[in-house]
Amino acid sequence: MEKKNTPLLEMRNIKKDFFGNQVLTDINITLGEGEVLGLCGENGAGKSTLMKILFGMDVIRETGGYEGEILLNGQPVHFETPFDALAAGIGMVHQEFSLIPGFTATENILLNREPKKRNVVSEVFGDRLDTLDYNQMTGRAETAIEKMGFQVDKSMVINEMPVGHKQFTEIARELSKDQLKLLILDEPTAVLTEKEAEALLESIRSMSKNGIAVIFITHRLHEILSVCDKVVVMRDGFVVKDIPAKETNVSEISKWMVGRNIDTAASAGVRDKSDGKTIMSIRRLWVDMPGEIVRDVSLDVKEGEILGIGGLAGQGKLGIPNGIMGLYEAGGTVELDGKPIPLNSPRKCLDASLAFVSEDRRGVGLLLDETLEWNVAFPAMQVQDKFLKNYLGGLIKWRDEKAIREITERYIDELAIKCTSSKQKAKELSGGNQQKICLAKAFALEPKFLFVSEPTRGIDVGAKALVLEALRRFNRESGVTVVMISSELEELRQVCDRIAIVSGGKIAGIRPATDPSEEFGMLMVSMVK
Amino acid sequence: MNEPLYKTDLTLRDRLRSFVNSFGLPRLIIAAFLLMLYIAAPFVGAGFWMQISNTINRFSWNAIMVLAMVPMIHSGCGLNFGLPLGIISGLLGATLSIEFGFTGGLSFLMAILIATPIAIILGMGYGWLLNKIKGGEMMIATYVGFSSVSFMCMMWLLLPYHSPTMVWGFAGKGLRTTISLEGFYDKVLANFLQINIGSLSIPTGTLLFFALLAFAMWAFLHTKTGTAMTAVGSNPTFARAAGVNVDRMRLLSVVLSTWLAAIGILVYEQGFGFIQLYMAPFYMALPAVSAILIGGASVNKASIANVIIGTFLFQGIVTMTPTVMNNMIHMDMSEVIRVVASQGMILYALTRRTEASK
Amino acid sequence: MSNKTRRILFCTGAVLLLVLIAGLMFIVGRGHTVYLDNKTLEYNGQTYSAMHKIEVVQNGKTLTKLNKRERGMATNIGQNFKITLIVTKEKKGAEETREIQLKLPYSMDGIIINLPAYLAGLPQEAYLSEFISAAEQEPEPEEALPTEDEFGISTDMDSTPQG
Amino acid sequence: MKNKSFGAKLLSFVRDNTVPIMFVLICAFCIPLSGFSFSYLLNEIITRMGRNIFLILALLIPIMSGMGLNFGMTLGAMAGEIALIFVSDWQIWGIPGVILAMILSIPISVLLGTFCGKILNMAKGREMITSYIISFFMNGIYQLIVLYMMGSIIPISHFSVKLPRGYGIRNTVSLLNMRQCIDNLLAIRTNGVKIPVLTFLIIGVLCLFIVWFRRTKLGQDMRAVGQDMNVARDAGINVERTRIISIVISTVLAGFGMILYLQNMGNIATYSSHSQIGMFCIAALLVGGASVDRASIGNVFLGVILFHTMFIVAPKAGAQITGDSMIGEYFRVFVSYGVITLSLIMYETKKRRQKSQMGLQLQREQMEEGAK
Repeated sequence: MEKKNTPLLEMRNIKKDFFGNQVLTDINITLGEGEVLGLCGENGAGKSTLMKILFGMDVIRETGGYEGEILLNGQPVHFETPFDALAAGIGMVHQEFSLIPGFTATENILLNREPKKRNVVSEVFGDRLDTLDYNQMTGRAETAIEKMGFQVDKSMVINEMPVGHKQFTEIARELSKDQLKLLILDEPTAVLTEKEAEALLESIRSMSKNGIAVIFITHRLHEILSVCDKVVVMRDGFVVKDIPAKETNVSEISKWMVGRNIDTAASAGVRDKSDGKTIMSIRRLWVDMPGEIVRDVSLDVKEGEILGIGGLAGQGKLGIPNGIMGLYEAGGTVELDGKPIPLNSPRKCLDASLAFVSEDRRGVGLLLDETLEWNVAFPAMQVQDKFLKNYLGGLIKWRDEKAIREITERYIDELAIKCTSSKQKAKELSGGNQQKICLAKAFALEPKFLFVSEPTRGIDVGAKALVLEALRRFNRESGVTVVMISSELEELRQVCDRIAIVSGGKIAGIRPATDPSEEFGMLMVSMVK
Repeated sequence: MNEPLYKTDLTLRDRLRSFVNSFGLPRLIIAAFLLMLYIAAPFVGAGFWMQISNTINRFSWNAIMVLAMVPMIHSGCGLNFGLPLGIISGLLGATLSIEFGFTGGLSFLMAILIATPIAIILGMGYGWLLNKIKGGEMMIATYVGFSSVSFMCMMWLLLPYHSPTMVWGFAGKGLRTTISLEGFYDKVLANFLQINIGSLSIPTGTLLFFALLAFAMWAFLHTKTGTAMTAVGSNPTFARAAGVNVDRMRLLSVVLSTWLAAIGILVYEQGFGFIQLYMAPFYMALPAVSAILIGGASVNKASIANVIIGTFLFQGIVTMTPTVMNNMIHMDMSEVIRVVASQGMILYALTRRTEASK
Repeated sequence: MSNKTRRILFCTGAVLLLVLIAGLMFIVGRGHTVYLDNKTLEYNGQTYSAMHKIEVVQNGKTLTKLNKRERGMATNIGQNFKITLIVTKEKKGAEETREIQLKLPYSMDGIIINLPAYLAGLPQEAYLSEFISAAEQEPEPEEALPTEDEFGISTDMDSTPQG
Repeated sequence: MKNKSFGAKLLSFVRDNTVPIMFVLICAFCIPLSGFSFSYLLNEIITRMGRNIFLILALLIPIMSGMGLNFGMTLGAMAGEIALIFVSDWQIWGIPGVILAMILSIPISVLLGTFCGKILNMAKGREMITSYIISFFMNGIYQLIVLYMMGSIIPISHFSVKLPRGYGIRNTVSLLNMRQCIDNLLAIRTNGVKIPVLTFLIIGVLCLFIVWFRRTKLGQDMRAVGQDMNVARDAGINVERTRIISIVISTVLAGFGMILYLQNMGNIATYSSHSQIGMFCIAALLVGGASVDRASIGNVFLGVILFHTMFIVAPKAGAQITGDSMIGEYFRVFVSYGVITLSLIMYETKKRRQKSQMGLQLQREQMEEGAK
């Protein structure tokens, strides 16, 4: 079903930056009617930003729009809102479900597009008082479900559906739109069972036969190969490869995904501590962190090393530190220095000289409305009774403002934190400086063992280098064992001694940081769920 | 991501606007209104010093109940609409102290001593409940207050009180709706070191007592535990990640608030001269809530200064409006103004975005 | 767009209909208290003496029986006042049934109708006069305003309208 | 398996209907103690049903659109009262008076409802406490209008309505001339029980309206907004406007309900009639088994019957037990507040109970895997 003359969709020289941070550069994609395009790339490669541009999402407009041109059937288009995109025949199924929990599948499929019947009252008060035409609703839902080719009970309430069926309901909703010409599926198989995923691929094939083009984003590369006409691989905001699916294979794709043009060698200072003392041993850990579920992880951390944990988003790498530190419900056993650490109790972890810099800076890491002093000193004060003056034989533990200011100013100097004073509110700092405050907070605890989660997320290049350098120095000078979790493999390779890759909630493998990127790339997609 | 803003090149108008925004328009209106009342007072013949001493008096009665709002705001439990629960503990303390035959200043001390364990027990139950329903505190607090007041209405009738000063004369049982404190602790604090200059009279003792509690609260907020409590209110997840037991901090704040409410009502009674039972505590939370909000607090931030300013402004309006307005336009619109101002203030605070900024 | 104009048309139509009904109710629903006097009246030098007894019947129900110098009361919604009088002119005289129907002036709340004058067929200004309530003239002692507690919020739970 | 599921069913039935079952027990206990005759009780309950159901039905629509219990229905009650004050000032009597008052209340209700809806949109997530405070705030404005502006700025002249001082409305305004005019029309009286047929017909029409309304586009939108605002917004539904409309409808209905209520009572307590009406209606609805996010017409009827039975018998029963009639009075007030408290607590705990289920599932999965 390929028409060579005018492609359905053409994206030309798309560029996008977020506040000077270039995330997309010169993206060119063409897609014919009924074609299936597989889009893959690491997290942060720019896939979702590209799709957001195509779908006219508000964030794009709010952050200054984009450059370049989008042509639909040869006509240039510019979508201000998702509704414009919908009207032009583009549908999108997001990763998060967008369904009304108490409605039936039919009601959800036709949400806000219900067929209506006029009546006396609606003549006076407007068409919102038209009654719904339930017969026609059922009919249209049925047609859409048939078109999809996977049977979903149309009268079942979403709440009671298995997850996979919810996903299919979303797809049916897009299919019920008559004008639909292009469907974007953002990791639709992540929540499906194997059987359902197979059914989804089948229904993609049938859509394509009906002339609907599909952009299919997934980390399961074999799916791409089995269903797509062509594959587009993105990395760091560039399209690195645009190739017919028939001409490639899984290992090639994963290499393109992680490989860098200039393969930055792993840091010179990689140390082999494999015969060192095991400081932390994790056995059969499970963590219920929504979106980052960990299943049955066992891992040993050697004293004094920097261990990296990498992997694709949603595969569970973030769940490991959050579970051990007691922020999310977890089970299994964790031992530090041979002593077991009780799970689900942040206090016990901190008492055992563990510290954690959370990836959720604003939600978990900082007291945004309080001063830097409070932010830096608070955990150390609460856990180790530092920065306190004792009166009446320890009965009254008075805050020692002077000591707090001193320590804060020390870290402001050491980490080169840009601020007006140590009394400034944390919310007034920039992202990079906030991150440094989070580090300072952990350093002030003087831990034996430090978890750092996504330390460079959302901060600019200069700040990134400073933060990583601070971490490395902290490890080298104080001999503290560091476990660093990051989505950016190159960053891990720069700083870490060993890197563990998490995939599908499990450890897919541990390699020295000196191994080539492709090795890690294969591990990342190996057990994707 | 934004570098800190340096507000140097702003025009006067911008500055004014940002000042109004940070201070809150309703608050500004209320303060201006009160100022106007004070300016107008001498012209319409209402004695200025009389008004001032009235305001100070009422300030001294009410300030502790407003202070009771502080701990729960700090720990993120929101405005304590459940204040009546604490008030009930105070009322139980007061009536039991009289029932046991204490008189004079001792009865006040005993009332506090008896009310304390009751307030702690009720506060713990209340706090436990609020920990179960995080996020919906304010509405449930309101109704916990209402239910407890109406439950105590039955209890005042049923509990075996016998003191003839308190029970209905003809039935010999069941407490009266108002009980005079003459001979008990009527004005025990107010009369201590009272200053009288002309028509200005200052209840030094009561003010000192409030200052003592306010200082204790201020000091508490500077201790390790107080710091933890503030952090819990500011960002509970942060506090949890820093090893603070969030639920225990919240519980402690509720107990503190309940206890302060109990003490607050006792101080109120000693100034007012009567114990009011039955439905009297029903709406007592609302004036305290609006007072602290008028003073500049928000649903999750409050300081001792907010308490003092707020109580003063609120009580100023309460005492000034009837006399001044009456003299000015010959209409007693004071209730209306009071209701609109105080409820309007609460409404304003509720519609502000109050989650910790993200 | 025609859809929109159509809607506006229907909308104004509905509002007009409501206003119309309201106007109609305003006229139809106006209530009057009619005081019926059986009293002797002097008019233009002539005396119209009171009847011995008048029985007033409204909607088939006997409202009152008026002896000499007595006053009865009837209420009426709307301006069409229709009653039946059973008149006994003199003691032991014959009963005479008279249906009377008269227009009440819209602006009057209370209306006094002198029956002997009416029955004698006098003009309206003779038999009809406005009733001025005593209560309206002498101001009552100031009513207690809603009771307020110390804080300006009514706590009168006991006066809940449920009871 | 089957008999076990019956037991489980019974348990879940009891758990879902704690409040109504509790009330049935209270009533069953109090009715014999009160010593009221059956026909007296029946008559009272039917009267109160006619009086209250319309008002309570006004609460259903905001619940449907996820705004919780509309404590702001007081605003509608105020609108109804203001309309009735005008109607009595103009001396419009009987059924025309009721109809005129209803028409008159519509613009006032719409105005107040829009105000309330706008404020509630600014306070998403804490609609209930906000609507509760709005009712207090508007009570202040109401007093300002009724006590100071009516007669001085707003023309009010009739002596039976106006205070003798020249402005302001009397503490009670008599509605003697329209008292029970609707209830009495077509009424059926048997064995000392009066059934106000017309009132019930009106209520029936409203019930039909609500059922019909649920099947309209607007009703569907409201249900969608009520369940997930963000999804509804993504689907192109104007969430804010839908929420405002839902409050406006509720306010208008509350205004009508208040007029029906007052025509039954026969007088307006100008400054207090509305103040507790919201609380009693909400309590009655909750007693009928409704919750903050789910309520049906059936809940309304059951609630009115149970709640008012308790209300009627409690004082007498209380007096029987303790010898003090006030106990029963206080008891019913306590129960009203207690029921609302309990329902709010159950609603909030249910919201967070669903958590931590996932953790258990993971643990189970891992154990199963380990066993393999």
